[in-house]
Amino acid sequence: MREILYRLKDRYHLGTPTFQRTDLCFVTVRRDEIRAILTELRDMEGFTHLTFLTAVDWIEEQLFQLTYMVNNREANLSLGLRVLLDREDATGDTIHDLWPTAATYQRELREMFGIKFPGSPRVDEEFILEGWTDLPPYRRDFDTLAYSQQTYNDRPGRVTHDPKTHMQKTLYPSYPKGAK
Amino acid sequence: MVSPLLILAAGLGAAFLLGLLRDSSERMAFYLTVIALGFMSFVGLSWTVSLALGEAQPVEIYTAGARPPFAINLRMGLPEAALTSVVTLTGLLSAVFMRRDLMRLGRRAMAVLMVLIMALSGLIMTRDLFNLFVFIELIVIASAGLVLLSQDTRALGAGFKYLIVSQVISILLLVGVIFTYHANGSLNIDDIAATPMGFTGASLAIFLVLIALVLELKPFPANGWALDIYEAAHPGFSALFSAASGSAALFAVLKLFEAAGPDWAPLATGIGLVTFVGANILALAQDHDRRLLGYSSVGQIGLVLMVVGYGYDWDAGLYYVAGGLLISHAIAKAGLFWLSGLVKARKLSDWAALRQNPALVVAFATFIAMLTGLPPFPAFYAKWTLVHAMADYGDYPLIAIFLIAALIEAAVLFRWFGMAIKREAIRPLAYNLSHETVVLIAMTAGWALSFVWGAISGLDNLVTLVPLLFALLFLPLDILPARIKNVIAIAGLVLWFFLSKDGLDPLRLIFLTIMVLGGALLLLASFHAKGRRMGFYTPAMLMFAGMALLVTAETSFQFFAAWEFLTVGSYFLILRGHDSEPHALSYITFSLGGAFALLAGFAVASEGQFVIPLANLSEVAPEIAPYVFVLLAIGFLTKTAIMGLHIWLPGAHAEAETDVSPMVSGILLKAGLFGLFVLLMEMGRQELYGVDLTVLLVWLGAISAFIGAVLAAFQEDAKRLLAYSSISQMGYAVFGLALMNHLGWLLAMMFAINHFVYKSMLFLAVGGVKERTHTKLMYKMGGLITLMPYSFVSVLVGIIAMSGVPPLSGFGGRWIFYNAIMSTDLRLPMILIFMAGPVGFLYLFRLIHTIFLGQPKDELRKVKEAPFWIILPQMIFVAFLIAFAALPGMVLQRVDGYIGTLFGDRPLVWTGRIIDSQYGTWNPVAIWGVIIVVFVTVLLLLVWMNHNAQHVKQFNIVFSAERPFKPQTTHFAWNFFAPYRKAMGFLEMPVSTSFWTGVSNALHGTAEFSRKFYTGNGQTYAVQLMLFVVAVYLISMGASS
Amino acid sequence: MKDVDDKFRKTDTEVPLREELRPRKVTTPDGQEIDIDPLRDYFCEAKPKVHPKAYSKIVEDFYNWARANSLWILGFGTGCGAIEMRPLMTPRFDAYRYGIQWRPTPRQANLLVISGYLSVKTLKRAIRAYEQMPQPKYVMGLGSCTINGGMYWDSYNTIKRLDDYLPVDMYVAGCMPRPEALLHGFMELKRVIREGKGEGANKYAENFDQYKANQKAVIKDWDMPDYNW
Amino acid sequence: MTAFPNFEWVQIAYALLTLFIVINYGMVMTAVVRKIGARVGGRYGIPVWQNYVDLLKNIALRSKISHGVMYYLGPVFRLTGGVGLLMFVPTIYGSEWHQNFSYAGDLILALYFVFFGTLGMALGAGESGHPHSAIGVSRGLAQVTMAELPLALGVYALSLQYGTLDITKIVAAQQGSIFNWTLFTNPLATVAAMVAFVGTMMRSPFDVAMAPQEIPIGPPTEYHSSYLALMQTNRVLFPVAKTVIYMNLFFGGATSWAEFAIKVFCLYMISVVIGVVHPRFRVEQSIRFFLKWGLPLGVLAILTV
Amino acid sequence: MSLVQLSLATGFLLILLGLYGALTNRDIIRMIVSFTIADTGVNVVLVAVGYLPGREAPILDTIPVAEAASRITDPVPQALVLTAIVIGLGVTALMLAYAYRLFRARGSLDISEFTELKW
Repeated sequence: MREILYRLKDRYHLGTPTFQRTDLCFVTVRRDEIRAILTELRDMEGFTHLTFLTAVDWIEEQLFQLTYMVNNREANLSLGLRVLLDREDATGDTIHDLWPTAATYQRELREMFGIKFPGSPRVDEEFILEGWTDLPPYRRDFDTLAYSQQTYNDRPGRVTHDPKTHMQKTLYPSYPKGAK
Repeated sequence: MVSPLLILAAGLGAAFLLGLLRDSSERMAFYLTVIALGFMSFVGLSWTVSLALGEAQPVEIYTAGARPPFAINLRMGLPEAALTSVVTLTGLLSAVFMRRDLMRLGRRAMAVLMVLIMALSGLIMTRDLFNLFVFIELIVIASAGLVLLSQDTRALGAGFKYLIVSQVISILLLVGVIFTYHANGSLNIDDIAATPMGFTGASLAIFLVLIALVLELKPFPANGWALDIYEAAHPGFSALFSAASGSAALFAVLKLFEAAGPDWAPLATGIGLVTFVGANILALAQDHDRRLLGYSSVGQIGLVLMVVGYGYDWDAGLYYVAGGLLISHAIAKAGLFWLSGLVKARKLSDWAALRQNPALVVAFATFIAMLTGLPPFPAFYAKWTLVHAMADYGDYPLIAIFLIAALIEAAVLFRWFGMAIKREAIRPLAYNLSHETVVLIAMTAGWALSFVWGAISGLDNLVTLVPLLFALLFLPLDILPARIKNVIAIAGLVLWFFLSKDGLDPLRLIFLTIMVLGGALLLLASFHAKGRRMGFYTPAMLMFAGMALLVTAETSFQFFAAWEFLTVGSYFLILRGHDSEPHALSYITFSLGGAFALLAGFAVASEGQFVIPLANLSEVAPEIAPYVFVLLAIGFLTKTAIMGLHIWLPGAHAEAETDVSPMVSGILLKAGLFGLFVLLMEMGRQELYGVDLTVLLVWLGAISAFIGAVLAAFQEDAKRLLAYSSISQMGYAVFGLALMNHLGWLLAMMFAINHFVYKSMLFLAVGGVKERTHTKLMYKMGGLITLMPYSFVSVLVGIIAMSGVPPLSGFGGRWIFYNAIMSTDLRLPMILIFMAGPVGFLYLFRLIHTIFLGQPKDELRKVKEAPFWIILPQMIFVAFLIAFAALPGMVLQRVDGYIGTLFGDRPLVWTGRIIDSQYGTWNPVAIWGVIIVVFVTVLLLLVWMNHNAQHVKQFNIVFSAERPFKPQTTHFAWNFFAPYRKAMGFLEMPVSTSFWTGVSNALHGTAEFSRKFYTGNGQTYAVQLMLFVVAVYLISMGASS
Repeated sequence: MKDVDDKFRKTDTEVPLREELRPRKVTTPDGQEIDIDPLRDYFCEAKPKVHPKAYSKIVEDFYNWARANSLWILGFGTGCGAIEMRPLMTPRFDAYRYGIQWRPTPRQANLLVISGYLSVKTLKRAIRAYEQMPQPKYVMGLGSCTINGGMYWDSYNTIKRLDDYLPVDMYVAGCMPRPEALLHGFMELKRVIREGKGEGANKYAENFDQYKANQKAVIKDWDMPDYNW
Repeated sequence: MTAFPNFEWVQIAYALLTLFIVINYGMVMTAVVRKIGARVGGRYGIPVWQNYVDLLKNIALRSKISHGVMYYLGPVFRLTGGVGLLMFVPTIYGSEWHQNFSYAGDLILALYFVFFGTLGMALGAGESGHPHSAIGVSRGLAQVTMAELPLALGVYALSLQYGTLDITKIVAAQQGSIFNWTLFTNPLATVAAMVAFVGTMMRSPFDVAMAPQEIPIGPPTEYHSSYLALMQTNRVLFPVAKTVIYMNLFFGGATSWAEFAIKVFCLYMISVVIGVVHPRFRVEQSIRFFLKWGLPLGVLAILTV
Repeated sequence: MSLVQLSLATGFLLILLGLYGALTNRDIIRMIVSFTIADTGVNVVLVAVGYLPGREAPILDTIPVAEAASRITDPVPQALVLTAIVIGLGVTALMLAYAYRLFRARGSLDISEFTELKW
C-alpha cells in the first residue's frame, strides 16, 4: 500500500494518508488529478473495482467531499480517494468512462446532494425520488424533520422521549435511588 | 396479279429516282420513298392474301428469259409473299418512324433504305446462290449506311465492326459459293437440292455457304457486333435490322438448309439451340433496353433456326411453326424497337415513362406476350406444336432445354415489364404521334395475326373465345369510371356462369361457382375503388376468363391455353400491388415454369397427336404415364404453392391490392387444385421407380400443411401471414386429394370451398384494415375491435372456421379429414398433418390479437371502419359460413354422390341433417343447438350478475402497480411467438428460398461473367467469328463421323 | 415538541406533468391531425361509486361470511413487513386453512396489506393497487410505521399516517409484528367483515375528495388519473 | 326435429343433472386434491368447501369493470366450452340418463371442442389489453401445439384399433374385463395420450401459460368478480370433462357415478402427483419434451396398431 | 503443279494473308487494305475454279457462237468475279468512308479505341 502511495506521490499531489487498517487507507487528492490517479490505479495498480462513490457535506467549510473507494481484489487493498469540491455550484468530474457503474453513483449524488457531473449518462433524470422539488435532501441545509413536519400529518398522542432517561425509567425505575 | 418482280423494280426505281431529285426537296423525296414502300407492301400483301386464299398459285420468275442454271430465277410462294410483306411493311413503318432523321440526312439515306428493302425482298425471293450473295452484300452496304442515321456517335464504331465481320462472312460465302458451283455445276438452289451432298469432308463448300449464312443470323456467341448495332443504331433501323433483316436472312438459311439436305439439319438445330439458350442467359444481366432487345432478337432467331433444323421435313408444319415464331418475333421486336424510340433514356427502368400512355403499355404487354409465346399469339401455337413434335420424336432433353431457355427469356422480359410498371420514370415520354401510330399498328398486326394463326391452327382459335373478348372489351372501356366497369364485370361473370353451368359435373360446377360467382362476389369489394382504375379490369377479367375456360376445358390445348390466360391475367393483377415488382416477377417465373411443365406433360401424353381430350389422359401408355403424371403434377403444384415451389406466393399475395389478394388467394389457388383433381381423376395412382406418386403427394401436402403453418406463425405482416396460411391450407387439400379415396376427395372439396370463403374474407378484412391504417405490420396496430367491429367479426368467424373449432364449417373439414384418414394406410404423413392443426391456432390467434385486441395506438385512435364495399362481401361470407356450417349438405351432398360414382362407394350416409360415416357421426344442427343454448344461458347468467360493470379504457389495467407508459410498449405483439420460435425456429430455415436464390444467382453470375466475352473490339469479334466457324466445323465433323 | 429549526421552509413548486401524459398532436395514417389527451383518452375518468349492501340482511350476512372466509391478499410487499408474511404460508402458520391466499393481481384480491413503512413513491403504487381492487376491499396496516411513522417519524420521504391516504380497516401494531400477530389481525379483520363493518371501500368513495387531497398533498408529481379503475 | 333423434325434453333435465353432479364433484375433488397436497406438506390445508366460498365471494363482489365486448364474452366462451364438452361426451356408459347430447357428434367433435373455450378465453384476455395476458396466451398456445399432438396420435391409433370414432362404441368395446381397457390392449397409445393429458392440465411442470407470480397469472390477469366466478366454475368442470374423455377412451369408461368418481379422481391425481414433484418447464423446454417423448410414443402407437 | 492449282494456292494464300492482316493490324486503314487483299484472293480462287485448261475467255466477239460451248471456259465464274469485284469495291469504299468518319470523330484509327459498346 505504501509503495503504491510512494509511486503516486512522485507525480501527484497527495495529502497525508490516513491508514484505518493496513489494507484500507484514505488520502486526499486534488480535483484536477483525480481522473489521472483513478486511471492509473485501475490500469497499473490493479484497483479494478469501484466499490462506491459517495459524498459528505462539510457545510461548515463550505465544501463537499467526494470519496472514491477503489479496491484491488487480488491484493485485497482498498484505497479511498477524497476530493474536496466547492459547495457553491459543486461540480465533479464524471468517471463513467472508467467504471460504468459510476454513472449510477453520480446520478444519485446529483439527486441527493445536487453535485453536478456534466457528461454522465442520464445524470439529470430522477433516480429514486419522484417529483422532488425541494433542496437535495442529503444536503445538510435541508432540514428533514422540519420538512417532514410540514408535509406529513402526525398522529396525535405521539411522544418523544430522551432514549437514555426513558430506558432508564423503563428498565431501572429504582435507579438512582429515590428517583421513583 | 402484279408481278412480284415489281417489288424489286419499285425499290430500285425509287432509289434511282431519288438520286435524280434535288437535295433540297427532302419532303418530296420522303413521299416518294413512302409511296414506293407502300407499293412494295401492297404487292407483297396482295400476293400473300391471294396465295393464302388459294386464288393464286406460286410462281417462278425467270429473268433474262432463260431457265436456270442459265439465268437467275425468283420464286413467289406463300412463305415468300408473307415474309416480303413483313419486310416491306416493316420498311414502310420504319420509314415513317424515321421520318425526321431521313429528312435530315436527305434523299441519299432514303435511297439506301429503298435498296435495303429491295435487297431484303430479293433475298427472300431469289433462288440463285450467287444472287443471294449479291443481295447479302447489298444488305450489308445498305445497313452500314443506315447505321449512320443514328445520332449516337458510338454507332460509327458499331457500323465498322459490322463491316469487318461482313467482310469475313462474304469471303467465306464467296468461297463456299464457288466450290458449290464447282461441285454442282449450278448456282440454282433447287438444282443443288436435287443432288444432295452428304455430310462429309468433301462437302466443305456447302458447309461454308451454310455457315456464312448462319453467321448472318448472329449466332451465339459470334454475335458481339450485332449487339453493338442494336444498341447504337437508330431504333427505326434496329427494328428493320431485327425484324426484316433477321427474317429475310433466316428465310435464306431455310432455303439453303432445305437444299443442303437432311444431313445438315442438326447443324441448324444445334446452333439454334445454343443461341437461344446463350442469348437468353446473357440477357439476364442486361440493363440497357436496346441491347436487351438485341439479345432477345438473337435468341428468337436462334429459336427459329433450331426449328428450321429440327422440322426440315414437316413441310407446311415447318412454315406454321417457324413462321409463327418468326412473325411474332418480327412484329414484337420491331414494335419494341419503335417503342424504344419513344423512351428517352436507355435503362430498362426508364420504360416507366410508358405509363403516361396506357395504349403504349398495352402495346408493350402485347409485344412481350408475343415474344414469350403467350396465348393467343402465334408463337403460342408454334410453341405448342413444336413441343408436341419434339415429344413425338422422343427428344425429351431438347424439350427441357428449350423450355428452360424459354423460361429464362420470359423472366428477362417480365422483369423488364415489371420495371416499366413499377419504377418511376426519370424522363417523360417523347411525344410523337406518328411514332405511336406505328407502334399501335404493329400491335394491331400482332392481334390480327393471332386470329390468322388461330384460324389455321387446327386447334381452337383463342382470339374468338368469348371470355377473352370480354376481357379485351375492358381495354377500350378503361376510360369509364371504375364503378361502371365493375357493374359490367360482375354482370359478365354472372352471365357466363349461367351460360356455362349446364352439363358440368358437380365437382366442376363447384369450381366454376367458386371461380366465377366467387369472383363476382369479390368484385363487390372493387366498388370501393375510386376513379377509373385503369388497367385493373382487363387483367382481372383475363384471369377470370382463364379460370372459366379452365373448368370447361375438354382438351389439353384448351386447358393449357386457359391456364396461360389465368397466369398472365393474375400476373398483371399482382403487379398492380404496392412494392410488388420482385414478387410479381417470381410469380410469373414460377407460374410459367409450372405452365411449361404442364406443356411438356401434355406433349408427352399426346403421343403424336397435337391435342388430346383431357379424358384421354387415362389412356396414356403405362411406360410414360408416370412421367406425364410427374410433369403435370409439378405444374399444378406450382400453382397450389406446395412447399419448395412456394416462394413466389407470400410476396405475391401480400403485396397485391386489397381486393386482388382475395382473388389470387381465394380463387386462383383453386386452379391448381382443380388441375390436380383432373389429373388424379384421369390418371389415378402412378408408380415411378416403385414409388407411388400419390404417396409422394400425400407427403408433400402434409409437409406444406405443417411448415406453411409454422412459417405463418412467425410473420409480422398480416397479409404474409395469410399467404403462408394459404400454403398450409392448400397442403391439406393436396393431402386430401392424394389420399385417393372418397372421403379424401370430399375433404379436398370441403377445403376448396372453405378456403375460398374464409381466406377471401380474411384477406378482405385485413385489406380493409390496411386501407385505414396504411400498414400491414400487425404490431403497429392493436385494439381496433371497437373501431372496426365488422372487420373484427369477420376475422373472428374466419379464424374459428379456419381452425376447425365447432360449430363453424372448418370443423366439418376436420371431421371428414379424420374419417378420410381412417380409411387409408398412410400413417406417417398424418403426424405432420396432426402437428399442423394446432399450429394453425398460433397464427390465427396472432392475427386477431395483434390487430384487433390489445392496445390501440395513438395515431389509430380515430380510425374508421373499413369501407362499406369491402365489408359487404365479408358479411355475405360470414352468413355463408354459418349456413354452410349448419347445413353442409346443401353443397356437399351432391359432390359426395358424384365422388361416389367415381370411386363406386358410399361412405357417408345422409339422413336428414345428420351425416353418418362408417366411423362416426356429425350432426351439425345438434351441435349448433347445444352450443347456442349453453352460450346464451351462460351469457344471460353473466349479464345478470354483471350488468353494472364499469367500462374502462385501455390503460386501466393492473400493471404491477405501475402505469402503462405508452401503447406501443404495452401491446404485446412483435415476435409474438418468441418461445415457440426458440423451440421450433429451426423449421424457419429458408431452404427453398436459398435454393431458388442460388439458382437465380448462378444464372445471373453466369450471365454477368460470360458477357465480358463481348469486348467491344471489332477485331476480337472477327476472331471469335472465325473460331466459331472452325469450332462448328470440327464439332459437326466429329458428330457425323 | 417542535424542537426543530423553524427557519427551514419547504418549497412548494409545481411539478410539471410528465411528458407521456401531456396532450399531444398525432398525425393519423390518413394525414389528419388529431389531439390526444392521454389522461382522458387512455384512462377511465369515472369516480368510484358507493355500492349499497344487498337488499336483504340475510343475504348480506351470507355474503359477508363468504368474504370473511375467502380473504385474498394482494401479493404486494411495501416494506420490511413483507418478510413476515411469507411464513404464513408455511406449515407452521398455514394461513390457507382460514381461506386466506395470495393473489398476484389486484383484480382478484380483496385485502391490501401495507407491510411497513410507505415512502411517497410506494404510496403512489399502493393507491393505484388499492383502487384497482374490486369492492369490497380491505386495507390492513402493519407495524408502527403505518400507524404513526414509527422510526421514520422524521423522514423527508415517508408518510406517517396510512389512514390519511387509504381507509384502513385494521392496524397490527409492532415493529414488526410477528406472524402470530398477523394471524390475529386477520382473525380480527374477519370478525369486522362478518359484522358488516368492513366498508372501507365505500368510505373511500364517500370521502373521495378528501382522500385525494391528502394523497395529492404528498405526491407532488401526481401522474395518474384521479381514480385508477 | 331430425337433427335431434329421439329428443325428449326430459333429456335437458338429465343433462342439467349431469352438469350439476359434475360441477359439485369437481368443486369438492379439486379442494380435496389441494388438501391432500397440503397434508403431504405437513399443512392442514383448505377446508373442502373452500371452492364454494371463493365462488360465492367472487359473485358477491360489488364493483366490476369491463374492457369491452370480447372481454365480457371471454368467460362465456370459456364456460360454454366446458359445459359443451361435457354435453358432447357420454358420461356414464349404459345409462340412458347421462348420455347427454353425445349424438351430436363423435370423438372428433369432443377433441376440437376443447379449443372452443381456449380460443374464446384467449380472445377475451387479449381484449383486456394486458401484456401479461397476451404473453400467457402466446405461451399457452405455443405449448398446446405440441402437447395435443400425442393425444391426436393416440386417438388416431385408438380409433384404428376399434375401427370407430364413436365414444360410446369405444367404451362398449372395453367392457367385460379390466384387461379389455385400452390401457392394456394398447398401452402405447394410452401412454402417449397420458403425456398429452399431463401436458394440458395446466399444472406444473406445464403451467407456464399461467406462470403464477411471473406474469402475474397469465391470461386471467384482468378477470375478477363474476367473470372469475364463471372461470372458476369452468376450472373445476373442464378438467373433469376432459378427464371423462380420457376415461372413456383409455380406461373403460364408467358405468356408475361411483366408478366415475374414482376413476376421474385417480386420473386427475396423476397430473397432480407429477405436478408436485416437478418444477415448471419453460415453453421451449416443454415443447422439446413433447417432441422427444410424446411424439415418438404417439408414432409408435399408430405404427403398431 | 498445274496453273489451276497454282492460282488456287495463290488465291487461298492471299485470303489467309489478308485475313491474318485484318485480324492482327489494329490500324483501320491497314485492316481495310488487308481485306482488299483477301478479296483479291477470293477473286483469284473464283477465276481459278472456273478455269478450264486450254480454253479461251468467254468473249463471243472472237469466238463463233456455235463453237462457244466447247472453246470457252465456264463463263459463270467470270461473271461472278466481275460482280464480286464491283461489290468488293463498294464495300471497300464504304469502309474507307467509315474510316474517315471514325477518324473525324475520335482522331484515331486504332480499332481497339472503339470499344465503348460492349457487354
